[in-house]
Amino acid sequence: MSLRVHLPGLELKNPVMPASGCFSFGKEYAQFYDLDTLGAVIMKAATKEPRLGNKTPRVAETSSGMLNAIGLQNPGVDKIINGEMPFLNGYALPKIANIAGSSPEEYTETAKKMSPHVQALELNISCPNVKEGGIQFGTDPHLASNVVRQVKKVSEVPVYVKLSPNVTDIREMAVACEQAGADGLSMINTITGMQILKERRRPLLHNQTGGLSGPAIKPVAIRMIYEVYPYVSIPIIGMGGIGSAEDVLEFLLAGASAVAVGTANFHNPFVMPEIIADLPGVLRNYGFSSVEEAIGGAHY
Amino acid sequence: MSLRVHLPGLELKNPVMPASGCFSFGKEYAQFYDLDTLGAVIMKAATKEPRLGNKTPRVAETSSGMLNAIGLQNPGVDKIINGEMPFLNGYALPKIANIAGSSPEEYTETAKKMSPHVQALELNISCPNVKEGGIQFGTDPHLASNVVRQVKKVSEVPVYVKLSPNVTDIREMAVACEQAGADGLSMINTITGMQILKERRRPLLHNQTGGLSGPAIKPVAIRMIYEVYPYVSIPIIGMGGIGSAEDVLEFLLAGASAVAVGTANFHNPFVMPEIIADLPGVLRNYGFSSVEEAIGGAHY
Amino acid sequence: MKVVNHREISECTYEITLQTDVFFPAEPGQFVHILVDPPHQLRRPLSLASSSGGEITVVYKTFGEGTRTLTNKKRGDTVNVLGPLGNGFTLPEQEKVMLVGGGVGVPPLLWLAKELHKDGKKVSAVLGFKSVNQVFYRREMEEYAEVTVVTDDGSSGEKGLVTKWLDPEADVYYACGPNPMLKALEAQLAIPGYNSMEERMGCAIGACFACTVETTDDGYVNVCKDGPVFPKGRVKLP
Amino acid sequence: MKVVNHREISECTYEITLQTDVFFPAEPGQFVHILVDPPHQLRRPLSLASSSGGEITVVYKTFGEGTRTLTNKKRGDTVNVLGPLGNGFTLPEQEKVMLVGGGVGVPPLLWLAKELHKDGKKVSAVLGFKSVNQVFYRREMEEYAEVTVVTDDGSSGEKGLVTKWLDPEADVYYACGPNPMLKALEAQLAIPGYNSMEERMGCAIGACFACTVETTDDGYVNVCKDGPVFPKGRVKLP
Ligand SMILES: Cc1cc2nc3c(=O)[nH]c(=O)nc-3n(C[C@H](O)[C@H](O)[C@H](O)COP(=O)(O)OP(=O)(O)OC[C@H]3O[C@@H](n4cnc5c(N)ncnc54)[C@H](O)[C@@H]3O)c2cc1C
Ligand SMILES: Cc1cc2nc3c(=O)[nH]c(=O)nc-3n(C[C@H](O)[C@H](O)[C@H](O)COP(=O)(O)OP(=O)(O)OC[C@H]3O[C@@H](n4cnc5c(N)ncnc54)[C@H](O)[C@@H]3O)c2cc1C
Ligand SMILES: Cc1cc2nc3c(=O)[nH]c(=O)nc-3n(C[C@H](O)[C@H](O)[C@H](O)COP(=O)(O)O)c2cc1C
Ligand SMILES: Cc1cc2nc3c(=O)[nH]c(=O)nc-3n(C[C@H](O)[C@H](O)[C@H](O)COP(=O)(O)O)c2cc1C
Ligand code: FES
Ligand code: FES
Repeated sequence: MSLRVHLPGLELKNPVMPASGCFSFGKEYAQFYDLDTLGAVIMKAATKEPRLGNKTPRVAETSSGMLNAIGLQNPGVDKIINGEMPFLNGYALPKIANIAGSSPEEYTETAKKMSPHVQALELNISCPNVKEGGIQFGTDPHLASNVVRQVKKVSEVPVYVKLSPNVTDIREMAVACEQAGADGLSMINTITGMQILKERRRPLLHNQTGGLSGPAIKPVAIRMIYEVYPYVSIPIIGMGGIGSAEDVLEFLLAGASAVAVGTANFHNPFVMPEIIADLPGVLRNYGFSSVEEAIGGAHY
Repeated sequence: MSLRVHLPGLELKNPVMPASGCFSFGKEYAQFYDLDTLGAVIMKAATKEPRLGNKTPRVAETSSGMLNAIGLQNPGVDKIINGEMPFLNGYALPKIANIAGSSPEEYTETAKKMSPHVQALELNISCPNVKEGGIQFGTDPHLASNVVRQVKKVSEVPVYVKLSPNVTDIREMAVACEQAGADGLSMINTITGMQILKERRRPLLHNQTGGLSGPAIKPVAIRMIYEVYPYVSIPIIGMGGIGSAEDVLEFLLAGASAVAVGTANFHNPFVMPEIIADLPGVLRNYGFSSVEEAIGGAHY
Repeated sequence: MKVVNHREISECTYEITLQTDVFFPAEPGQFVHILVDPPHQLRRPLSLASSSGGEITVVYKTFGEGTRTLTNKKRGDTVNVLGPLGNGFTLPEQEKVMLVGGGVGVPPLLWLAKELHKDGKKVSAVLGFKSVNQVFYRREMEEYAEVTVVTDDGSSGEKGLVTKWLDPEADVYYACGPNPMLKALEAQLAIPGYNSMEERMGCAIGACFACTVETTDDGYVNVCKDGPVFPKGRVKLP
Repeated sequence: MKVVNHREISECTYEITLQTDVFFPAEPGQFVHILVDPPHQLRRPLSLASSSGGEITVVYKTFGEGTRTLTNKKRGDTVNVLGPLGNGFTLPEQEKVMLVGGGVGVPPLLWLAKELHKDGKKVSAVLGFKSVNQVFYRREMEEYAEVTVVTDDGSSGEKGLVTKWLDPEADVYYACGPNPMLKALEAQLAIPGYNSMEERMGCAIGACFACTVETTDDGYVNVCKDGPVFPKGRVKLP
């Protein structure tokens, strides 16, 4: 049973990787298992300058999901390269850098510095939790095209664009990114949501709104990937509520070539190695003999 | 403890009503309790001509939610008025007709016939489950304005517009509807989602996509209502995942003046009378002395 | 309702008996809508295998996650049950009655067999299962009917599909099982019959239109309210 | 981990003892991250009230839905536990130690008291509760410390806030309770001290940055990994 997947810049021995922001830079989960079990790692968002992020509370729980408004807290691209990446460099697995910014220039500065150190970039144009630096690029096809084009100019590695589900027409966004030169798509980032603290009569999160993730959003992720798949020829990394090898297969069938797991790591820190171990059996049960065979399988 | 709410066309003794499509025309739930317990009833969508709806499977289950693609099955406005409404007319409670169509003319025809028989119309411009007749109006502010304006011309009763959450900017849609003359808003309809049947390698629902409802979408509903509330002066009927009196209070605080309960009825057919019975206690626990006092409470 | 008994009666097939706290006037062919633990939002429709003396029994197969969750219920736990729902089997005028059940389609027919036996009818039952590990209720059925067990692989009773081992003498039939079986029976048998159907449900009381099926003459009806039992020929089997 | 014991020890406050299936090297001040049943997605951080002989004990208050769900666990059921997590209390050089606990802040201090007592320290403990119905672990604490119980309404022990009944002799303190209490102590006491903090968590291992708190000198740190215990003055109490 082959779990291998070949994507631009990425030779994955299996299609499972942590979703950006849910795995920091790997050190913590390395206490639980050998990171080389994973197909790749997507690192926490990096910005040009350090960011403190939002005030707490930063997370809330919802039915089968959670809201987060971390707000891109990170030590800045330089410290990430010098302080955080040396640990990851001790592993053989491919590294993907998630980069964010408030302006195309910030994106390109960060991309320029980061790209020599990783196998691919994931352009985060979909963070709903910061005033500047993210979602405005992810909800307007023109702004998105522009930032993709500029980053492509400076990046030494393939560029995946992480799309926001908070749009009327996800297909339009995907096609705009492909035409601007994206090598792949990541889908989906979180859906903007809110919880109200009844005791205090105000939004629970300090940032008011947060991004909804977890099993609650899986049907939305599957729908969007299924919608986009026939319209693009670049591969899709799927995410949103994945917690089992059966979920992974559902994403592959919808059109994802690989997947990322976020919220489920908090539920069960061993979830990714467990999924990877279960995947061959699940594929076999449903009549597949490799991961690649299942990709887009629901479209034929 | 007063549960009363005064809305355009509707004198509600309490703010709880069934969401359209989850309660048919009331007969079935009348076996479980006296419908006059409810604040009002929102009827199943009516269209000008009878509609058969989609093929089955029409529903699927998701984590803390469900997908439906009923597809507006209904016997048409005439049969509804003559065949279904006489039963409801035996009750004193206010009636709201949910109307849908494939063209502004279909909406106005249905509205014209329906409005003399009800206290308010709910314009369904957000059904994601039919090829024509719904969501295209709900995702484009110009189309929405136009249909609202035309229906307002013919309706004898106030018109509430039911918004789709499948948009980039819900505020823009809400404001467009208000400017076109809407007397109120209903938020939210379902979020488009999909489930894939791994055994068959294709979408489970015959319609492929369906609308996601239930507790899974509550944070999205709360966020959208909270976003819209400061920008409109017309009242909002809130819905999306409500299953308890605590949920109702959360919607009121976000900015809803009344609420509708959909999916939770399938979970527990007695849910609405239970919520209504619990509501005074919950309001009291959080320091409120009436429903009206709580409306928009999270904004101050 | 309180769990009185819960046991695996064949591979992945469980029999659960619940104490009805209230008057529960049910008849064979009706079903209940059972709540499973969160995050499951929808109930699960399951046919009644019996209802008497303040107890109901349901037999279910662990098909997906909801039914798997249900297996965790232990004696003394409570299960939230909505029902009885739907129509029951219309009892026959005819004398020679054949019951055809596939897998978990058998339990409601066992209850029906008991009623028919009481009425003095001559009952035959053709019960189809995948293989010997899945067979259940054979002995129970033999108390009321002439039983033929059929397995796909012949590991118990006859080999093949139930449609190969029907009772040529019968003058009416009652079938409960997968749609392809119901369809094959309709095509093959000239006698009148009744089908008990399955469809995914929301409300199970006729209010949401999740479970529609097309009739041959009168548009759509709901399996939950107008069925689950339909006279042969009334609906287009999907 | 298997539930060995589970009981209500005061109003809405439960003590649960679990059998650790594996080696579980913990110290006072550390916490565990406990999984509650679906639809709850996040675990619940709860301080260890003790860990010894292959068993751990946690005391929790039913605050919201997750902890209410936890109360359903019966002896013999299993609970999924992640831990031990975070740092523990740094043991003092000083001789006269004061423990200040509010409500469910008391349990980790009981364990700490035991260790301090073993080390021959002179321990005083000021334990604050809402009212007499909420008091717990008074007797247990008296084995290791000079105890002052304080209730908001004076229905047990002294009346008022813990800050009114502090031990003037102490030369170091350890506090665990709501942030306003920690803040008041910092303002009032000139002696060094340690605060055990609470913040909403995602991963509880330092990977998600949900639980950040601002230090007075060095940007943000994570309560889960760099805490939950911080020396007085290290972080800006929210
Ligand atoms: C009137 C009626 C009577 C039934 N009686 C029995 C019985 O006595 N014993 C038995 O084992 N099964 C019976 N079934 C089928 C049973 O309802 C399904 O096997 C069960 O709902 C599957 O739930 P799950 O959690 O295992 O599967 P999941 O795949 O997790 O279920 C997901 C959703 O799909 C629905 N669903 C999946 N398969 C079916 C199906 N075949 N029919 C209806 N809904 C389905 C579920 O109810 C749920 O809403 C009956 C169905 C109907 C409609
Ligand atoms: C390090 C640490 C140790 C703790 N030790 C204890 C203890 O020993 N006993 C005890 O009763 N409580 C303790 N708490 C607080 C306890 O975690 C919360 O009361 C509990 O998580 C609330 O969950 P819930 O399901 O009742 O509330 P819900 O409102 O349903 O919880 C929703 C979400 O908010 C989080 N949350 C709510 N309140 C808090 C809080 N005060 N702190 C952290 N997260 C919160 C929950 O974990 C969950 O993610 C501790 C908290 C921390 C951070
Ligand atoms: C705590 C948290 C932090 C996140 N941070 C980032 C981030 O820095 N960059 C990013 O692109 N996505 C971020 N995300 C989104 C996830 O990468 C992922 O797209 C989303 O959570 C859906 O997947 P899931 O349901 O498996 O969590 C974050 C999500 C969570 C829950
Ligand atoms: C089975 C089903 C049928 C529905 N039919 C309609 C409809 O006919 N018209 C409409 O405006 N909304 C319809 N809806 C949407 C609901 O009215 C409601 O907006 C949505 O389900 C969110 O509320 P909930 O989470 O409480 O179900 C339907 C929802 C469901 C689940
Ligand atoms: S399940 Fe709702 S109408 Fe049948
Ligand atoms: S909870 Fe994730 S960093 Fe502390």
